[in-house]
Amino acid sequence: MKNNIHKSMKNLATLTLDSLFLILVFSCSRTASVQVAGSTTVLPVVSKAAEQFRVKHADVNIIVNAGGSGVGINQLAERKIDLGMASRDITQIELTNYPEVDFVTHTIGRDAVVPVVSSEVFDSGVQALTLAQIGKIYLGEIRNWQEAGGPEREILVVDKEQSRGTRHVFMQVVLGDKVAAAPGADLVLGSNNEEQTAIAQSDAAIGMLSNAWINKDVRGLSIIMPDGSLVQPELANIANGSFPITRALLLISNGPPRGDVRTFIDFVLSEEGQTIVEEAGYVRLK
Amino acid sequence: MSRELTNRVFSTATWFAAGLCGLVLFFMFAIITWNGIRAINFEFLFAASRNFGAAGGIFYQIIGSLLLILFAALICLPLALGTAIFKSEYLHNARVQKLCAILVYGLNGVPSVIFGIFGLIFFVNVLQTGVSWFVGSIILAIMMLPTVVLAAYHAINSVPEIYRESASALGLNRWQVIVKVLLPQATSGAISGLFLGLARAIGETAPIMFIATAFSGIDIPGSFLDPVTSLPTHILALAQQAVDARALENAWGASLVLISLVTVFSTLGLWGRMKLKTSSLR
Amino acid sequence: MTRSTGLRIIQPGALPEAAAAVKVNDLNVWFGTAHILREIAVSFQEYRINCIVGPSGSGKSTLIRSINRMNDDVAGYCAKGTIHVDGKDIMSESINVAKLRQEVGMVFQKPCVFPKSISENVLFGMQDLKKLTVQERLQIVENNLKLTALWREVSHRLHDKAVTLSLGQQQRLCIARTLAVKPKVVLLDEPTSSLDPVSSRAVEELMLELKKEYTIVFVTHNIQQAQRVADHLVFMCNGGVIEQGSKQKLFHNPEKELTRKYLNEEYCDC
Amino acid sequence: MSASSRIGKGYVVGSTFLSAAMILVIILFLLMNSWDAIRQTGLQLFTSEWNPAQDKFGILPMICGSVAITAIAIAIALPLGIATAIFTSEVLPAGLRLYVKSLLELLAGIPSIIYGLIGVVFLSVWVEQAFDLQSGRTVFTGGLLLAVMVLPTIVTLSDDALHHVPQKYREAAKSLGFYNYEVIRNAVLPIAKPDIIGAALLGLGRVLGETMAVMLVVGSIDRIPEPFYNVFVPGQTLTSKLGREIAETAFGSLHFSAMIFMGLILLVFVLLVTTISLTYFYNPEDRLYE
Repeated sequence: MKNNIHKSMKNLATLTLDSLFLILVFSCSRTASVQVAGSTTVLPVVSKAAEQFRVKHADVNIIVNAGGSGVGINQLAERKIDLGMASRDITQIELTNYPEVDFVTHTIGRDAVVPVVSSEVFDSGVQALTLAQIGKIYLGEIRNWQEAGGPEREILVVDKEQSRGTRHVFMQVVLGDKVAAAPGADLVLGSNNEEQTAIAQSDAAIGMLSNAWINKDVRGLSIIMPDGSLVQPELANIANGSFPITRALLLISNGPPRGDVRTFIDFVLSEEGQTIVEEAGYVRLK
Repeated sequence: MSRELTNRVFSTATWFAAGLCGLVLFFMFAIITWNGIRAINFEFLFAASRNFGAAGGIFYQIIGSLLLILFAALICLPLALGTAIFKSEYLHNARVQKLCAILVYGLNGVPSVIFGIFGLIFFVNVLQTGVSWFVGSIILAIMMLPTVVLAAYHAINSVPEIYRESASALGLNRWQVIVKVLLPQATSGAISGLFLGLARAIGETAPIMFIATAFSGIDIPGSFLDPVTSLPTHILALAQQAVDARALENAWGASLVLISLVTVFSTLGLWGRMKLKTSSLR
Repeated sequence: MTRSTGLRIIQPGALPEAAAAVKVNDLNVWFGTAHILREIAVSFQEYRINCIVGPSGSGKSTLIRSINRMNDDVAGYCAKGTIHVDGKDIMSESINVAKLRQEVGMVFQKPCVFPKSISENVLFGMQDLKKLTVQERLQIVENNLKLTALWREVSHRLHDKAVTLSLGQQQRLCIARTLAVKPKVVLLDEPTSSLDPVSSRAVEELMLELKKEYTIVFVTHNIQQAQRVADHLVFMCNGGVIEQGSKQKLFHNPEKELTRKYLNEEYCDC
Repeated sequence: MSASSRIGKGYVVGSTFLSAAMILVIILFLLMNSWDAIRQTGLQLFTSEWNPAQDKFGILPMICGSVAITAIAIAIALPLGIATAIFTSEVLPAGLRLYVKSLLELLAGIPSIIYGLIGVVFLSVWVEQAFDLQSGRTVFTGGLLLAVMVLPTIVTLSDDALHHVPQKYREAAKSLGFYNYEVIRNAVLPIAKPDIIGAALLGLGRVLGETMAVMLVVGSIDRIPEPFYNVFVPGQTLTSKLGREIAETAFGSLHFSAMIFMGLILLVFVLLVTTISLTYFYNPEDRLYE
């Protein structure tokens, strides 16, 4: 019994030493790494780009994390990461919070934030709204689809976490303030996927989603412009700038990018990288 | 008659409650197994995650999770053994003992998200470690400390006084008695507690999501200061961020793998505990 | 029915045979594969102290626990045969076990008081307590405590926790609790074995008093005790009844050699 | 004293000190980092409007949400759990009990993120359909999910509590002519009561502190429901707010400080509950797990 325990303790000790040794070995042959974090809208692009990038540059690790645009900007400013992902511009508050940081933005693609509704709403006739109507929905002034030409059903208003880039862009256009409060909101969700799931599960929801997340359960609305014309959420309209709620997808570095960071940004901007942007459902740079 | 009826009703109620409980819990397992088993194959277990979690597997997530808890165990074990020995061999003041118990077991009740926040403040922000798997291990070690201390303490307490006395009578000093007589017993107890602690630690998301893990781009960490990928955070990321339906399928697969790991550890722990109980009865 | 005088002296009573209150016929009991009771046929007489003696492991406890079906919930229990209490076969499926146990009360080897006050313990088994006034309840407590000769000792502290009593007092409290339910038969399973001699004597005297109103079945392995209190004696060994009859018969001219040896506390194979 | 003895004593004293100090260090750090919010925002922290952009940090909606969810979870899990524990301890044959117990302990170990996944994919949809709601992400859904989650813990602990009641009490009660339910109600439950309360409090602490599962199903809107007892609307808990927002806030900002203050409030709640259960009701020396 005692012998056994001694043996097992010895084994444990050996195991410890072995693993420590293993770590040391790894530390010696340490690969360079670029840490990226931020917007979930940009995440799929960067994550896939990082995978393909490693095929060519096996010695560089691109470590990708999500969190939202706010996280990307804050963590970059606190020097926890090398590259931030953002789907909105840097706010004035962020700029004044970090006066010593030199934010350099790199546009890697364009995207539209589309007001989306559950397919049930779309099918029953609500296929286009004015920006004013959407604003009223988020302010809680329109509470039933009937008031927007739809079925007699209460609207489930899906909002996003305040620091999300999608929300900044959307609120800027719809309510004129990036961080506008939305007293009409019923749910506050985070990532695009979470919101997509919630809208698909409901039969009366409205939300804001990046163009890439629109599918048969979650339908994008057309915008009725002040002149009465209808703009559909299509890639062409986003590319030529006629869709009103668009934004740039950004990578942000602290100062001009150097070394591996530079190589990676160049890769995303290359033909290969831009193909990934397009495959992810966004609009490539010309 | 009405007493008899009440008895009947009561008995039916307990059956019903137990049945409902069993059904719910069975359903949980069924959902996870049914959804998970479809994703699992050789490639899933032994390939890296690709295409934003929609393709490939979860090999490095498994490795990352195991790495996290391996080092958590290595940090936790000596600390827990020392605490348990001090508690049973040196600490005789009842009031101090109670205070010590409240402090250590109070740790057991601390919500896991608080550990994450503490790690975020202390390590990531104050010590400027950045997001690092080793910090995650330290936090998980703190989290499971009470479980392991308690197990080791029990094991030491089950050593009959006569062993201690006869060892002392042979001229061994106090520390030698501890090393020769108590430590072996305490270690086996602590290890069974350790497995139970690990079973909990491996499934935790909140303590490590801010401080120790990344979504992708890392296979085996190059140093103590790198992040890792882990199973629970991978499941969270897939559930929250993935566009592809296949990614959700992979999230179920990862869940099944995670539960299997949890089951392995808790079975080892329960088995060890039972063995210890019977051996101390003898 | 003859009565002794008010003097409470322990006197070998020479009571005539009485009607059988409990009749066991052809009883076999198994626990799993172990055959614990074999072909038991005994009868216990009304208003007498029926004493079961025998070495430990002879099946005494199993036998009396069968009379109020306390074994029912023991894992692996299986029984065949009949037991009649007051003419009813209590082994039958249709019997209401809870009601049976109200008629056949039981006191265990170790006193078991509930973590409540003394008076609450006495009233613990009462079913229709809610219908009674406080006065009536107190009356019941008093009556039963007097019956068990506890009243004088505890009347001033009825609301104290029962665990503060001595073990002997606790055991008498348990008996009072059993009597409060008004059973016809009282089963006592070695009630004095965990008590000191003085408390044991008190319980013995109590039994002598109780047999005026109750049928008592009393298990003991203390032969002197049996000699002091028993009217009717059953000697068991190895799961079977070796001999039964009046105390005089078994102590003075037993039929079986084994009985003689055991009751004279000589070495025997039991 | 030999050198090994000295080193040895130093080691055990050191590790005990470290283990015991850990919780104090955690509290200290939370306090230090929430100090800004306490000083600058003061009692405004206990209002109901949360808007970091305007420096409004009212955490009342989160506290209400946490309380509501905990109440729902315990209201469902406790009766069900105790009834099930009565079944496993008093009805189930002893041989089977061990297997059931082991299974329950395994179930208690299912990671919360998996509960979250099930909550999003199945439970919230069912709640939405069953109660004909706008959205299935509600306070009620969170409570229900947590009830399921904490059920194994409550069952095993209550089962232990019942099982520790010595057999003699059951026999004594039975011999007085009690029916099974009367035996349990009058004899077993009163004796097991302190331990069962301990189990409930431990479960309560668990529910209060649970993050991942709640975060995914609760709806995460910082608003006190109207009327406040309406649980079929989305809400927010302290933990879900922390899980969603802590990483987004800049270290050192007032926003961060207010978030940490929420963590502190949560910790104080939970510690209060666990300390009460440890000190007065539940003897932790009896169990190794949970």
